[in-house]
Amino acid sequence: MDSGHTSWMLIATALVFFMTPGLAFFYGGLVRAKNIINTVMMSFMSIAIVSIVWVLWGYSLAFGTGNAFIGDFSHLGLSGISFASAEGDDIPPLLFVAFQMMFAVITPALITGAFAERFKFSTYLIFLVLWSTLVYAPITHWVWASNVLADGTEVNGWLWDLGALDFAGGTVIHINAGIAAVAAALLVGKRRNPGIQPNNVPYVVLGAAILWLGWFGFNAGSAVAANDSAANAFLVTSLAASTAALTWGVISHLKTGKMGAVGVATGAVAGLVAITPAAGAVNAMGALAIGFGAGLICFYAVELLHKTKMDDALDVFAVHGIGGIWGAIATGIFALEAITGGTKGLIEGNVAQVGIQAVAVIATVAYSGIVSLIILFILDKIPGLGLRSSESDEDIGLDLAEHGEQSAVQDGAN
Amino acid sequence: MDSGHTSWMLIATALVFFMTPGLAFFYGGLVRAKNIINTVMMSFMSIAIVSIVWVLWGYSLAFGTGNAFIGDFSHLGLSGISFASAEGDDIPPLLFVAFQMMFAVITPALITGAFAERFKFSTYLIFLVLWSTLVYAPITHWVWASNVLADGTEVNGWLWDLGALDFAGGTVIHINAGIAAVAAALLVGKRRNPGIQPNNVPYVVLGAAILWLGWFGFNAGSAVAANDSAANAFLVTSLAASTAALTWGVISHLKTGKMGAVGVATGAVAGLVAITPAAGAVNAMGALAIGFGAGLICFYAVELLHKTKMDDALDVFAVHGIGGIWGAIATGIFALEAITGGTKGLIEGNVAQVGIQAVAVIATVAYSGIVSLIILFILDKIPGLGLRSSESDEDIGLDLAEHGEQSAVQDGAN
Amino acid sequence: MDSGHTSWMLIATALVFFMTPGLAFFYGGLVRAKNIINTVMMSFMSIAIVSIVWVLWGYSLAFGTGNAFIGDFSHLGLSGISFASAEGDDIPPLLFVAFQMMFAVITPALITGAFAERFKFSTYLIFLVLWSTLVYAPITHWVWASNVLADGTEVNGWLWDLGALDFAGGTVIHINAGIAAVAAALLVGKRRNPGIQPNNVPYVVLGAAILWLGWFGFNAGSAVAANDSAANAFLVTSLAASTAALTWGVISHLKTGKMGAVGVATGAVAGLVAITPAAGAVNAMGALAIGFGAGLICFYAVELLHKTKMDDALDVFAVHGIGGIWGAIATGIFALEAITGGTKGLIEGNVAQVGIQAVAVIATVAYSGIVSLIILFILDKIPGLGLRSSESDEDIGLDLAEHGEQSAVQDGAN
Amino acid sequence: MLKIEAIFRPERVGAVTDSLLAAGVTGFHYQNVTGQGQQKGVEVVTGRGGQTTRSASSKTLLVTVVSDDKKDAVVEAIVSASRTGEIGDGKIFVTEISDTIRVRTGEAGESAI
Amino acid sequence: MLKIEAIFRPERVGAVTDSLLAAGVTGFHYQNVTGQGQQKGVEVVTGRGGQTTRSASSKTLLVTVVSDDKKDAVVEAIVSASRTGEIGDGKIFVTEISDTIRVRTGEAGESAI
Amino acid sequence: MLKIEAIFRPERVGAVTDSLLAAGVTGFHYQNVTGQGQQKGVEVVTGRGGQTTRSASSKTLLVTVVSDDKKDAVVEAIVSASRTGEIGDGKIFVTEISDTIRVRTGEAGESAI
Ligand SMILES: Nc1ncnc2c1ncn2[C@@H]1O[C@H](COP(=O)(O)OP(=O)(O)O)[C@@H](O)[C@H]1O
Ligand SMILES: Nc1ncnc2c1ncn2[C@@H]1O[C@H](COP(=O)(O)OP(=O)(O)O)[C@@H](O)[C@H]1O
Ligand SMILES: Nc1ncnc2c1ncn2[C@@H]1O[C@H](COP(=O)(O)OP(=O)(O)O)[C@@H](O)[C@H]1O
Repeated sequence: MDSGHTSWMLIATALVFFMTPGLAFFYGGLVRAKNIINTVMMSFMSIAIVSIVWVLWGYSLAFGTGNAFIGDFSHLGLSGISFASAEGDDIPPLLFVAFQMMFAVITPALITGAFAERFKFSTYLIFLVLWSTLVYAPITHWVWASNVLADGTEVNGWLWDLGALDFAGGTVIHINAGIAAVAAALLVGKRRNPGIQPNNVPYVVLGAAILWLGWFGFNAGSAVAANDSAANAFLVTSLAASTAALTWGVISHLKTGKMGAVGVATGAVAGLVAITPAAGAVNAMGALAIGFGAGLICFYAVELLHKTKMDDALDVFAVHGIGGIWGAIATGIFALEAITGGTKGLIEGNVAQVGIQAVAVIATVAYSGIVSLIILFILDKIPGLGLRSSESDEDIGLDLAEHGEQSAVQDGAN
Repeated sequence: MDSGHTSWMLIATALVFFMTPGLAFFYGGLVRAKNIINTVMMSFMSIAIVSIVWVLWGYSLAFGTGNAFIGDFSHLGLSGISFASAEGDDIPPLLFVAFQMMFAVITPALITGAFAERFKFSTYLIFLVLWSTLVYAPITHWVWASNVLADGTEVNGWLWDLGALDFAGGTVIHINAGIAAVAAALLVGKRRNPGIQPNNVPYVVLGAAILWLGWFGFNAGSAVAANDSAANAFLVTSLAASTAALTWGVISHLKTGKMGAVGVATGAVAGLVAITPAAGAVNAMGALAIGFGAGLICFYAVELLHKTKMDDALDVFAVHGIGGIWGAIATGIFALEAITGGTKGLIEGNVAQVGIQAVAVIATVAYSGIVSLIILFILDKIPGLGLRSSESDEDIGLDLAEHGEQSAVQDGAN
Repeated sequence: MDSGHTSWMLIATALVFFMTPGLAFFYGGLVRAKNIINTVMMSFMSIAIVSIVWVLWGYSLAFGTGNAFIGDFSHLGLSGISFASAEGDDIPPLLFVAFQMMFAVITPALITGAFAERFKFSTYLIFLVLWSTLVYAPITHWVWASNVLADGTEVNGWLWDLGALDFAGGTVIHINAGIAAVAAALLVGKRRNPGIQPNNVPYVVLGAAILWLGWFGFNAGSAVAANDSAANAFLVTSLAASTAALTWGVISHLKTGKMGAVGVATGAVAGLVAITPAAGAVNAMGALAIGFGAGLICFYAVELLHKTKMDDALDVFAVHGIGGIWGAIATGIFALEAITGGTKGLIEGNVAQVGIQAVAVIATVAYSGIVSLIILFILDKIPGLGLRSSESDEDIGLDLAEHGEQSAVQDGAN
Repeated sequence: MLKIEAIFRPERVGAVTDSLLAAGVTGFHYQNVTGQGQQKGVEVVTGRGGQTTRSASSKTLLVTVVSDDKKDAVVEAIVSASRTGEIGDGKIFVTEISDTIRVRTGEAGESAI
Repeated sequence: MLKIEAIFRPERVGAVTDSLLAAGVTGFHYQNVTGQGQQKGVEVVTGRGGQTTRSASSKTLLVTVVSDDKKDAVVEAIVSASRTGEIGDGKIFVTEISDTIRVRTGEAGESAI
Repeated sequence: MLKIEAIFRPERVGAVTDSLLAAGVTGFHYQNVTGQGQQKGVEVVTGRGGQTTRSASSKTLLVTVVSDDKKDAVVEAIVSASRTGEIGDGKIFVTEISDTIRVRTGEAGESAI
């Protein structure tokens, strides 16, 4: 065990933890004031529930040996994960469990933006358990699982074997959540009476800032060490976010004469999403390109998707889905051998890498899209559950209806 | 000096620092809008005042050699604490001073929840000085002081010698603050006209999230190194918080059909409190048990205590006192030899450990309860001080009355 | 590369990043509610724009060899900055770029407090580019650039050669921003109708707390290693902030009978500013002295400056300028050889150091004041730009006028 | 000239204002208030898990000044847009007002409405 | 029918509404406003340590519409619950209103109150 | 006794209250409301970059009760302090009120104003 690497991974894990409350504020500021607690609670309960799922069986399914498609039950309840580091471990095994736990937590929380302001809360809690188990764990296994058997055989996830570059989870987290968001938005249907204005812009900015901060742990932490790769990941992460934020701001200024904070914050998140798979593969100039692409593409994706009948309330698909796909492909384009430690991208002449990246995208979209649809479809049919809040709950607001609380007391004895 | 351990303790100290502003928002969101600044300031001024007390004499009283009950004045003004690390130090000595300073800061801030909305601010500032000196420093000494004299004799705090397990301060911080809260609530009396609704639920959640984040520094930092024990502490901390939050949420959903965010956030804090002494002693399964117990026990403790005549405004005793006691006992139950590095708990057959834990609890409750009562009683009698705000200050709200400020400007030229 | 130092610098960089959103809330809470988004966006856009400037040419101008006054274009687009650490590097070179990037980002953001509530946003975005290039980069070079040519000659910034002590950027960041604030306040003119009350006191406290947290990265990170000096810097940073906060609070209590949260938070910031150059030079007792001085001096500086005709809306000059000057001089007074590793201060008999510090102050004030004035004067004259918002934009509030958003939706369908 | 004050559920404000404009109303203003009537308030959970009933709910109060002849049309516009048939739908109060002045021009009386 | 508008200290709102219900009032609504009268405002500290007087304070404005015969009882209920005897206690204004409509049922007049 | 209700731009509230005090008004209260008139609202950007027009703007509603003879002076005070000449300046509505009670003393009628 190396104390420096361990130190970095401890705090990186804490930073990734903090992203979920950050998301709670980012999303919470965007909805109407009568639904802010509900929106915040969706993220918060993902921490509570998915963590437990993760240690009971999620980690085992995701990182247990199993086969190329899914892990196994060898680490149920973290059995077999040693408290003490083995000779040669960079970090304690339990720290890797914790780091990955925070990824498992935030992914379903991202989806909640799609069905904000109208989803039944109790059904959501069950959805968390099912989706983490049936969608998140397998896809994580595909991309990141790598185990060596006693006889020396390697058993890796199939996307790992294919050579797909996904440094910090562009497919596993963002494309995955983005496409599940589509499934959810379609099945739950449009809001009765959506508002156009976010209830609290400072919360949106606060949330975006916390997400950005946490993303340093997310991306630079994905080096699983305090090393050159972590330093590069740190720098490119911030640059892509800056460039995407600026791009979004400038486009909206050109179109409307105004530069909204919500747009700029959303642009920053789009940049962070796009750099996620690329953070271990590109340099600063690549990051500027990826950030610029993310700002541009996601801006127009939002516009286009608003013209469809789908009510993806907080633009999860446009930002995380499309942004994630752009990032995955762009990783194939801008990857540099010196940084990936072996794999070249298109700009260094390796056309094939773009194809490999596309396979990873398509596989994730297909699997996550279909299984998410099935899960939600079944939850909708189960008597006593169902996806959609009652009309009156939706009108009154889910804060009062589901949580018996109001985000702020207005008048009188205050 | 090991750069990895030092790196971790630097950031762990920063995280523990951040808990006090987190607490300010957690508490600030719970009171009525006319008292939010006052509530926030109580935490903030604890940073300002207790830090100074700590370097002037607090550290010396707590960690100076002295005897089994109290330190001495050998490190007044940090004299004798070397800037340069000695051979064999894991971390610089001043870093340990800073880390412990942040613990000293948050402990009295926790108490303020009990007397929120009606305590005289100037008296509070003096209370901070007295309480840190007369209650916090001695109990810290009991549990954590361990010095070796020139002749090789060890002089330890008596609870350390007894073998009480308190990894990160369950007795020193939480039981201590919890019982002082009872003393304070009793002496200051009930609020004239308490409200039932928190003024700002998102602040409560933000505060809880910051507390949770900071608790990683608190608990995993209590390993005073970036090692296996820190990693385990990190993981179990998060799990206990998750489990307690979920437990609280489910109970309140079963009782009322609603799952309030304030309840869930309070549950998370209860879980964090309970795991504090245990973080260096139990594994993930132990953490689930402790978190479940914390959610259940503290939920009903709140209910029960609301039926008494004591107005512990923000349930400090129920959450920190009862939660801390549960944690201390549960540490005795679930401690694993492999994790503590020697001490077994009840589940490994060591019944005695539960008894030792109980002694630590009783000693803390008795000492802190009595000395806190005496301090507050005297402050109440000193002319010009007194514990209670005037009736009109309480009615108008302490923000305007004590601080000349309003948390938000309402109407007109904004 | 040392994993421990790298670990610390990764998180220190993240902490300094977080200061700018912290500043956004600190400033955002102080203005009127109709300008909060604009104020927040000024900080946020500094992250977006200055980061890009930094990697494209700012870093090269600041840290490229060049001469004693300015760097060169050898590292445009970070060319020549190796991904891989060289033998003997404590941390990866790109991590130093990132750490310094965060300093470059926050400095112009600090200035925005001076011209809050009335500055044209598009002009501001251009100002960011010019000011970082023409003012920030050169002064950074003076103080911190130190390069060794192939032939062994050292080429250092002239203030470095002079022996000025500026551990974490008292001159480069605070005096620099403080004096530019004067230039800006004078040229943009007074607000039409300034309010007296901050729109959101909790935001001010939240912002101050985040700044304080981030300042641990700022000051202790300026050791560029996890070592004794970082530990000392950490401790003295917190102590100076505490002391200044308390001093400010006590003075205002003595004067008005009330202890406002905004005052205490401002005091904390003043203390943080003053300790910045001294963090690698003084011990805990020095920090108490510096903090006390900062609280006292900045309190009266605010009072005095409010009597002038200059409308430095959020007291940037009084806090960062005057506070920074006090810190620079105080560093010369309280520096201890054991801590600086060679340089003595006045209290150890080295009178000359105070003079050297004064030279650094004067040079910064002169250069930044004049060049900032010129930049702003030119921007004011360029058709289509100009510094000042239209009267009607100022009346309506810049949130709606410049950003098309309102910080919170008031009535109706919420 | 009549001042028509209507209290209704906040989520209806968009429907009510659309309906008012359709009915030819030229101006109005609204704000959120806290109200109590036969609907005895809403269920809230207390901070820490218990349950209680808060004896008042959020309502929107809209005010529009119209000429006397528009009274019925305006009342009908509001009622049709805000009625749910459940307790808590709200009330409309009508008051005579004696004068109206338009700030911008200073004109007074009916034409200033 | 009378509209009774009362301005009082915000901390009295609970007492006033209890007192109104006891006096048989069937509905009311209230909101926070900023008011100024003989009480010339409250002392505030300026952001940075100085002191100034803000020329207005927070008050609660409560409105209830009642039948004419209840006027005295209602005024008495409000006064008794909100009086402290200090400057700043507030005012009650009474206005005649010409009609009331209950949204839920459409009924008008006294019975709709 | 007259109740004068004025709606104007929020940034004018300081000017209006100064002007009212100069005109001898003894008390008033105000609050922010959302209003719509000829000024058809304000341009806002939608959350994510597009643009739309929100059909209402923030206004301040100020209420002061005065004796009948002060009507013109008060109206003039308000108009002069809040007029910009642009659409959206606001309206003043005047209503007769039948009684005023001072909570602190219980006195009623003109002297309670
Ligand atoms: N007499 C009244 N005076 C003022 N406001 C009233 C009065 N009666 C009802 N209200 C307002 O109307 C709202 C709805 O009234 P409520 O009696 O609950 O519904 P409904 O009219 O459908 O029976 C209340 O919340 C309150 O704000
Ligand atoms: N003429 C008035 N018109 C409208 N509101 C008034 C009037 N006079 C007083 N008020 C309101 O009543 C509140 C209390 O009035 P004030 O004169 O301070 O107290 P008191 O009635 O006890 O002398 C004021 O803050 C204001 O909101
Ligand atoms: N008939 C009305 N009833 C109530 N409020 C009105 C009425 N007409 C206008 N208002 C209020 O006055 C404000 C200004 O009115 P507007 O027509 O935009 O300006 P102007 O009076 O300058 O033409 C509106 O935003 C609205 O709040």
